[in-house]
Amino acid sequence: MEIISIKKIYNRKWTIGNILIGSFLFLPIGVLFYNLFNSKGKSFKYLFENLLFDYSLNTIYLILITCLCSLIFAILPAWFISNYKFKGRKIYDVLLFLPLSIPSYIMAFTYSEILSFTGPIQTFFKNFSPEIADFLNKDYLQIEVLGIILALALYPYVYTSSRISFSYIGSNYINLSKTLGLSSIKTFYKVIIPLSKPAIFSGLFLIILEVLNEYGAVKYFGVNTYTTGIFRAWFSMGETNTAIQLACLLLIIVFLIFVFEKKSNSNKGFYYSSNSKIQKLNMVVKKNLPIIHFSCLIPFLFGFFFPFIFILNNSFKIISSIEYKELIVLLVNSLSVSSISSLLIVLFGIIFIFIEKNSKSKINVLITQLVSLGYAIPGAVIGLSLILLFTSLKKSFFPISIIGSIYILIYAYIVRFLAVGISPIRSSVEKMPESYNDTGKNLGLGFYNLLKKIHLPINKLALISAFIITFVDLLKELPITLILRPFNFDTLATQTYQFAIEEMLKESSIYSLFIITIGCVMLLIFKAILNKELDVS
Amino acid sequence: ESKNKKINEVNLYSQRHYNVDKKQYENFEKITGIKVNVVKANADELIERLKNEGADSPADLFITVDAGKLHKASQNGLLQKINSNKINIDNQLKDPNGFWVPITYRARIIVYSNERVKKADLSTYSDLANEKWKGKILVRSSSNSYNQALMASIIANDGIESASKWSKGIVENFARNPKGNDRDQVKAIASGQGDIAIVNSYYIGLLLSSKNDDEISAGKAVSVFFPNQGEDKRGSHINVSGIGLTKNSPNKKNAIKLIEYLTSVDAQKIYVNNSYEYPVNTLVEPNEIVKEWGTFKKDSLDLNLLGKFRNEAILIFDKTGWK
Amino acid sequence: MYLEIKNLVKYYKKNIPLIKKLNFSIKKGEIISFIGESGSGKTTFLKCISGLEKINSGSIFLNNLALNDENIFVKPQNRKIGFVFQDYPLFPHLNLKENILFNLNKKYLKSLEYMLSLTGLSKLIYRFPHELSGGEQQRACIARALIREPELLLLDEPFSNLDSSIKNSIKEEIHKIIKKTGTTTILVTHDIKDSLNISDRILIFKAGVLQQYDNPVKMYCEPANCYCGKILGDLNKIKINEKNYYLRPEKIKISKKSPYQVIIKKSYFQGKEYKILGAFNNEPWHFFSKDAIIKGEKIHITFKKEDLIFFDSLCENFFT
Amino acid sequence: MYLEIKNLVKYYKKNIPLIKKLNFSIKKGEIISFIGESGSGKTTFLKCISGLEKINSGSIFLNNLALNDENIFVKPQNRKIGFVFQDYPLFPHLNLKENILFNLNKKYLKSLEYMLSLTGLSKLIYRFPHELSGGEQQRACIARALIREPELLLLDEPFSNLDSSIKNSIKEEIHKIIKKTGTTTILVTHDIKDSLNISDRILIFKAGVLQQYDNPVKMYCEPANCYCGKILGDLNKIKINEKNYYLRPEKIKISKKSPYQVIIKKSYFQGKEYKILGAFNNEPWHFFSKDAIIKGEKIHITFKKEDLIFFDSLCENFFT
Ligand SMILES: Nc1ncnc2c1ncn2[C@@H]1O[C@H](COP(=O)(O)OP(=O)(O)OP(=O)(O)O)[C@@H](O)[C@H]1O
Ligand SMILES: Nc1ncnc2c1ncn2[C@@H]1O[C@H](COP(=O)(O)OP(=O)(O)OP(=O)(O)O)[C@@H](O)[C@H]1O
Ligand SMILES: [Mg+2]
Ligand SMILES: [Mg+2]
Repeated sequence: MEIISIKKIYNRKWTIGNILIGSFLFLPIGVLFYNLFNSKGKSFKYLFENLLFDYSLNTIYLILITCLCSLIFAILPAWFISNYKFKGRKIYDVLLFLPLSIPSYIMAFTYSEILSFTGPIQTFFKNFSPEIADFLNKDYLQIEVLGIILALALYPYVYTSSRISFSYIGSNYINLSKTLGLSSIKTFYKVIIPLSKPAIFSGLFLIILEVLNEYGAVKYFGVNTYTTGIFRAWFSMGETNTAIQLACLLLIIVFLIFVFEKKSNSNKGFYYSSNSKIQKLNMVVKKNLPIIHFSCLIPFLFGFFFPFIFILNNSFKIISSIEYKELIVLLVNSLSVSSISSLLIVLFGIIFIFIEKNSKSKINVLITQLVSLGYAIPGAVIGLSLILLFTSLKKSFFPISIIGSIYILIYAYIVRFLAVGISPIRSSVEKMPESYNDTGKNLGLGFYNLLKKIHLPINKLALISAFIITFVDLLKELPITLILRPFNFDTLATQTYQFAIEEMLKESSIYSLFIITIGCVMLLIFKAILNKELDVS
Repeated sequence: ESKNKKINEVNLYSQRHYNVDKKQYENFEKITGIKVNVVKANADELIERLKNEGADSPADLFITVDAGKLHKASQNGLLQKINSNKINIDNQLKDPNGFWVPITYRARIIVYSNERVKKADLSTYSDLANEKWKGKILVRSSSNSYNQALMASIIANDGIESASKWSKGIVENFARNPKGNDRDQVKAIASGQGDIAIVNSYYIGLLLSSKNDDEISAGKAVSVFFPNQGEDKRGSHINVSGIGLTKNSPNKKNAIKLIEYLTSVDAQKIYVNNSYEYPVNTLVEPNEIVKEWGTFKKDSLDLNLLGKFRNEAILIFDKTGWK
Repeated sequence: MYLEIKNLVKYYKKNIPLIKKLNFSIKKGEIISFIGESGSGKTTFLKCISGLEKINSGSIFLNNLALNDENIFVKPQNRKIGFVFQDYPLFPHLNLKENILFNLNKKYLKSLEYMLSLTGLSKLIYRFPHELSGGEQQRACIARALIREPELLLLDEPFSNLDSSIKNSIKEEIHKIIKKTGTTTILVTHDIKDSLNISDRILIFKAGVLQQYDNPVKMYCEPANCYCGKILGDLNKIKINEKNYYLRPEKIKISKKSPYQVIIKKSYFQGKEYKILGAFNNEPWHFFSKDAIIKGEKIHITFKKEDLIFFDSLCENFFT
Repeated sequence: MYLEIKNLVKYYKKNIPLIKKLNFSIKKGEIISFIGESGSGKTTFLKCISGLEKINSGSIFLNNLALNDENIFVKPQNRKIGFVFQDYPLFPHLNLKENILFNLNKKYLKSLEYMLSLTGLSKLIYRFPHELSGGEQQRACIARALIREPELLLLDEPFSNLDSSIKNSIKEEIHKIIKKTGTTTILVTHDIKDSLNISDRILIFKAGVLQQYDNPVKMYCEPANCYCGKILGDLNKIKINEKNYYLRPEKIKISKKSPYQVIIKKSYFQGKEYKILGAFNNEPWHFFSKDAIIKGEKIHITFKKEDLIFFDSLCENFFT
């Protein structure tokens, strides 16, 4: 009997390891909940009664606008590019991806500048046609405008997911609907859209989280969202506990939405992807070409090209006053922190997914889900919870300098962005047949070799994708860095933001330009990988 | 701690992140050889961090752009009194309790459209609640600390009730919902969306010294008005950027040296000419652009009260619908 | 004629015609099997008939109305043709009933009950596709096609994705359903055994050309060329007077003595009998025997002259 | 005995045993077919033997060494067992040669050439899996297993994913390869026709219990129970003296006159002959005829008493 019990522990060593790492990463979230039950925020009731309803309505309205516009910007081009053969198709496919490299707050500041009374558009018309200038002279700091701008920055999430889904659905279902008497348009909304719903939602979900986490742009536009409420409680009223309570409430709501959506999909068992091959492209009828180009160009031009040109132009204007030494320091800071954190995230991702896949215990699935929750928490709140965590631990465990050290910053990054890195790894591993594992074992591989010789090489592309996606996200990261960074530590993002928030858009432009350029390069690599995967499978 | 002493340095938690600050620190290092380390973040985040770090905090100095936050820090026991006789500043601006030292100050002023508003119609902050300004007033949102400080000063001077009334009046006179920053309010006047804005003084200086012609013309489209100037009035609302010495400062000597430097004539000149704020050192004159607006009477309120009445200010904002 | 295909030509890449001048016709109520190798263009042909692909030349008439010729192209949604596809039977987001009623004209609603009982699906109507077995999904597809009372039913390899254990019963059932409704049907397959029992006529298609189009028995006994003959069953080759003749295995009898000697290579047990592989003049020969025969043994066989099949030189392989 | 399975019990959920007390053994060099329905636990059984699953009780001996019993569990990587999986997984990031040599002990390297020529893959060694056909992938998996000279080879439905057109030739080839290397093999399938020709012995598995384990001929002629009998071919039921007897179709002869009369339901053309479906005392009966018989006709048949198969009451269905 003794032998068996030792064996049992031995057999569970992976699960036990997983629980340890999982709880390490879950700690900050745990701290939040601990404080939630451990305290009473005085202002919670006040906020709840006076502002929260208003803030929530604003939030929902903003999310709705952003999602709706994202859908418009993303779905049509994704559909055309997945299904039709036309000149420029491949280039569009790449270009439509690029807005992801522009941080949403930069997009918002840039557009408010472009549209403002002193911006290039109105100035132009003031000289040439005062009537048009008068017509354009409007207050653009509106929630609707903000929604559109955020959509321009975020629509690529939906574009990617629906693009993949559309090309997997294939012509099969389309042919089927035709023979059942459906016209093309009817086919689109009665068959294609319902079938792509899970994929589209997964993209929308990311957008929702980003909007919830948005602070800079929202504040500038005078739109009070739920996150504003959290910050109001925390900063203006000085009620940390209330802030935590609000954050937890948000977390729970997000989690419920997520679970609900997952459930409703699993009931219907969407299995088309395994069932059909990549479809062949259709030729385009000439008269439809303008529509296709229009729908592909608009999101790219407004989501990337115009802001990019504006920022580029600003950079040229201040090119003489750039301090290159400082720029290099910022560059090194940004690149090193982002790449180290992304590497660690990928590493943790591999561990979680590999153990989840190889152990039969359901605990491991739960762990992965719990540590993925971090993405739903606003970055500043994660920063706060880490400060709480380490100040209460430090006396017994850590040296003083641990807070405000690069380690904590990276730790916080990992906690928040793990979910971003895990999801491409998971989807790749899930596509892998069960029998690879069994074959490996049968051919004499142990646990480590299984990972090294089979899982890692086969999922190589997914690992690179995971790295790139988190890297680009981290490059743009702001709130966590602001709160937790060490002395004299600036990144491209913080520097951009500091100037932008002080209404010095020009001075900020060179830093945003670097963020965008690096992001673009990475995204181009990512796109190349994605296309490769689409073609092979 | 011993390690910190070996290296000749001073650690700052600062809310200020202008280029001019960097210049100051570099100068300071050149003069004294003391290295200045900075963490820049929101004042409340920094206070949170100081609170949690407690005795182990590496920070020596805490810099904010709002006296209210300095008050909050000292209320939380995070600051210690500053003793130095080398600090030469305007007495009216000093912290009565001696916990912090101002390094610049500015007024929250009224700007008005040259075309549509007559200067003679303007008088006080309270007057802005008058019906005659219906649909004409521009101001940023209530989550901004400048507005919170202004409201706190009104509460401190006139009491909660009249502050509420005032707020309600202002809200009814809004030209649009509060949004954007101070510069945007000026631009909105230039573009005709409203006639009067409440802004910080130095933003006008920044606009007028801009490299963008349109910003300059926006700045020129408005004039500056200092409210509450009459004999019987209390003066325009001002606020300071200030610096506090942390309770457990590990490099106290260096920290005091930095405070002394920042209030010195040389440093004050740099502030004045780069950020268009008013100097706290009586020996220094404001920048030319700022000087043109003339001198004005400052509200003599104890600036710590701005922190004390902050929560009340927020409640009034919420109640009266100032978003 | 009910369905008429005239000079149908179809290619995806110019100069590489997949279907070269196809001509044939179907009578009302007939079940036709369309047999060809993988990649020979069977699915393409069905797509042409249903309008999912345009033909390059020729014409298609259904019930004396042109569906597609030089000037006319009737859109797929306007042709009354039911199409059951190879590998993607049902919409995953709809349950069985919703799938069957998908975009259905109200006038057909009344026959839902009958269709469900015919296909034996009455009890499953609220299940989603992933909760149905392969055969049930298959039947649902057929119900969905038949409820629209199509003038023509196209079945594209309806059995290829089925487990062999349920394949037979499904085959039976589908045949029964089609016969009961009297629907004119084209069944595409690459497996002749699937279609031998079911179809009224079989069309063998190879290299873009119709090879033979006849009823199963005629086809087995009088194949148009060697290719058709071999598709329907083993053929043993024998040279007589410098000419190649062919013989079906079941026509060969084992006898005590005869001029023909075979060396046994292997006996395959097949339940009711053994299938024997032997070598006759170095040609592999198949025939049947009640008992196993030991490897290496030499035995004598006989056959009747009239059972020999002869192809003239044009028919030694297949038509091109 | 080479492989011995004793009292093997395996369940995933407690109280629902998938395999209940399985006992059987294999001699060295034998090829065994393991036949069972889908979901009956065939793959699970192979996983137990190879060590990918632990057994819940009982024991497995290979070559007189215990692989798994109450105290011992030899890890899969330490058993010398080759396993070819259902969906023949070649690693997509390795080419064919690298796949075969994957994690291979150097001492086996010398037989690479032989293995490649045996499986006919010599020319394809630098291709990647997606550049290989299904059959080639299948053979590569077998080569990968055989080159390690396994003491036991497990084949999990190696033919189920193959196109029926190439299935037969693959089946032949694999049989040849296994026989040539003399490898002891368990072949899992749910299709008895696949295994009738290939295997030395057949094991029929149903409801967690071994139903019959014997050579193919014995099995066909003397099935242990009705279930086994029906799996191997049609059985016609006849009641004599209140007892149920069964009869294989090929034992039935059509005659001019006899006490037994059948009403014809349908004739299926099968090439060499017709399979006739008739009704005898309301039981569906199958038998063969050279010619088609018209539906509704009444004909007489005879059979020999000694061909009747009788199951006692325990064997009327299957063992549980
Ligand atoms: N849309 C298309 N564009 C170009 N080539 C095509 C297209 N559709 C099919 N083909 C090619 O035409 C040939 C015939 O395809 P088709 O699907 O008609 O064959 P099939 O006889 O149905 O084969 P299977 O038995 O495998 O289903 C194939 O070589 C295929 O690659
Ligand atoms: N790891 C597992 N955990 C729980 N149940 C399992 C597991 N693996 C298989 N099963 C279940 O055990 C049963 C037998 O599965 P198994 O794969 O052994 O069947 P099989 O006979 O190989 O079927 P098939 O012919 O479809 O391959 C199935 O009901 C299956 O769902
Ligand atoms: Mg096909
Ligand atoms: Mg199996």
